[in-house]
Amino acid sequence: MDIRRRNFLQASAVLSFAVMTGVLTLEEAHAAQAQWNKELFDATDNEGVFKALGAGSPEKSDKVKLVAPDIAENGAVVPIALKTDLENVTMMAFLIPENPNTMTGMFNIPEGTEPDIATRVKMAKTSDIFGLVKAGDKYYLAQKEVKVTLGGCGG
Amino acid sequence: MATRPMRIRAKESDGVVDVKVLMAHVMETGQRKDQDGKVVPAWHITNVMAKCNDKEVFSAQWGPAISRDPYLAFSFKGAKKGDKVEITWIDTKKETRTDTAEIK
Amino acid sequence: MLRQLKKKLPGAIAFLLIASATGSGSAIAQSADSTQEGIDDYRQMLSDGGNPGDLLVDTGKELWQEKKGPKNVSLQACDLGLGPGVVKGAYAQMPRFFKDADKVMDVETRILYCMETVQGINPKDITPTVFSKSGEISTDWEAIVAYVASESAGIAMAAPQNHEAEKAAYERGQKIFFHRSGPYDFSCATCHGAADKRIRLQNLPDLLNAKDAQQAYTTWPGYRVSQGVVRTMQWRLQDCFRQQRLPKLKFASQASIDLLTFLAVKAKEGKMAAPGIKR
Amino acid sequence: MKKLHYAMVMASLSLAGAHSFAQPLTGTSDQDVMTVLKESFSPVGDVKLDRLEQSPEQKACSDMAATGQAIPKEVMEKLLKQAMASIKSPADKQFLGDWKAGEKVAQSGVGLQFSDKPGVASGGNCYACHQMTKSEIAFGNIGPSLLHYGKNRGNTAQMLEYTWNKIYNSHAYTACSTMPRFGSAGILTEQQIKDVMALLFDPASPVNKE
Repeated sequence: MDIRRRNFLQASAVLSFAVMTGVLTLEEAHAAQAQWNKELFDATDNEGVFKALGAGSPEKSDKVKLVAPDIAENGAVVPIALKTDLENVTMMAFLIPENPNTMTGMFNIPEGTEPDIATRVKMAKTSDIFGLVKAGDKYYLAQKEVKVTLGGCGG
Repeated sequence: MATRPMRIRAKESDGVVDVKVLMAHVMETGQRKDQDGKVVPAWHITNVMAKCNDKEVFSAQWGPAISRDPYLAFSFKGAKKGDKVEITWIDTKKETRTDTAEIK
Repeated sequence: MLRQLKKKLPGAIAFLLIASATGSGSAIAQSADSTQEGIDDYRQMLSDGGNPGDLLVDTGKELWQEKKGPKNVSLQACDLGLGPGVVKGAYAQMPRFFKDADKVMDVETRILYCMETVQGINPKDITPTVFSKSGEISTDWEAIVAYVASESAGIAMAAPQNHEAEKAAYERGQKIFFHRSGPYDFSCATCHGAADKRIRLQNLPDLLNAKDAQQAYTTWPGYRVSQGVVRTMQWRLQDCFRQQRLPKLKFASQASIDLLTFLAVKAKEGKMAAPGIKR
Repeated sequence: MKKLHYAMVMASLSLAGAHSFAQPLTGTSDQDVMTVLKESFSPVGDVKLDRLEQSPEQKACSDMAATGQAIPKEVMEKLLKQAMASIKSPADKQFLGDWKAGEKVAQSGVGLQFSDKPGVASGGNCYACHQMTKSEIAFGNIGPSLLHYGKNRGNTAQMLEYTWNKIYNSHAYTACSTMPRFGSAGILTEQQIKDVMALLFDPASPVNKE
């Protein structure tokens, strides 16, 4: 049996177990997906993202710390993190305007969750990454350039 | 149907639970062409949800620019060692997967 | 200053900040050193987050235990050199001479042999699909090898040089390592025979130096970030020869076994740390 | 080792066996190694098994690297002379082409691999081993830095010819150089070499301007 088939069986098993114990329903997953903001992910520049979020023009803040390497050995995997001292944070996001779609991912921060997240993103080329934070009803930005280099033997 | 188990590490210290997750997913962008020059359709995780003690502690919406085999780290308060963190994802093909880890 | 920063900051973000602090501010032209620092920081961030290759190890373990082939048995009866069913530590003691096959075998050649002899599967049905192609997910083969290698994690490399055939494999492997041919005049040693060399930004391990050889050998199989899959040593050799402008190295071929014997012996005493994480 | 070699050839004639060598395999002569290599590779398209065979120079260089023993002086001189004799100056005596085309050649690492589309133009892959401009930070260090090459050396007839020769067949100056013989081995065309020359010498090229 190949990996795909076997893991499907396994996944079904996990799911039915989860549904049985009432911790998760497929409906919940689908309901969450229904919230996926297409306009937001279709945006091709920061302005488009701000518009889709109703974010106005976010101000730059040194309280927002965007952490990314100066140089990425491979644009397919760029580790990034975002953290802030601001209060009442409800949302954090990473924007890369030079990518085909500017919005990479939006992270909701419920009460009790720290405004401190990390992930890995793809970058089409050397460019700026923006970290966006919603605190209260205002939006704040941080910015950093990441150089994407060519690697390997060349062919 | 290619779902493989996630790796979830959840550690509590001083009342804060640090969660690190690795998920197995191709996260196809919809921009790449295969060897015959045909565009490979987009196929990526759109939503991630995390629960602990029946409370949502984290959620995210993702586009195709999150890296293949995604990594995610976040932290939250209000749980103790031995509690369970559940992570669920759903992708553009409506495949979904849930895995659970005990807080250590 | 950087150290202080690190102390003050909690959790995942601390070491990440070091990277941004080293180069934040003006866009001065990068010197070779600061480029190298930047790359080192990038790699550190990657390895802290966790290696997606680990995800494949669990799958490989299931596959190892799965009943398969005409004989409908699992690979658990496979003898990797330490007795049937013993996986722990086996990778670190290969390639080695196997009496049943009357031949020196590296891990992958041996697993192929087990699939043939234990499970009754024709190797010709396996070899064309061992390596994942561009854009695909890792294959069953890559998962199995990742699992077997992971079972030697922390164990020191000790590929034996006792049998005459093991010594001969090493000798031939050494000659193959230095064999210059093809339109580019490349040998393995062209890129891997001198200290502190880089191609583009990739450090090239000097495989004649014990420390470099250990570091390189013990981190394969490795998750290739650029390809999103786990690659094995047989793949590594085949792809090196491709870029040497030579023909295609056959999977589990004698030359691959000879070269792997040479490299494994050079990596003696290095502690296995596979799957590693690679560019 | 002759006996063993014979056994291996006989074994390789058998169709069925997955392992075509007489076992256990204990031969280690150069001939044994060549037999092993030929058995272990398969041709793909234009990339045939003859690429595994060595020229006398390749053999001498391999032996030197493996044993650490220097090549005898008279052999060395012969190698240098042969390499020099293989070099062809540009037919029109013009050494310099277009630096922008040269930059593309310097960046590209494809060509002559079995994975390349047949007929694809080979690159020079200069950045794999050399620093050339300030803007390209992804450069290797197998060869020396060529930053400000023309600016530092000037473009005298002598310097142009030396550089041409070096690219065409670096072995004319350094026997067993690791740098491919871009002209003599037919990797780059005459025009491509001119373009790379322009990248190195043109005052407007980023090699000299940055």
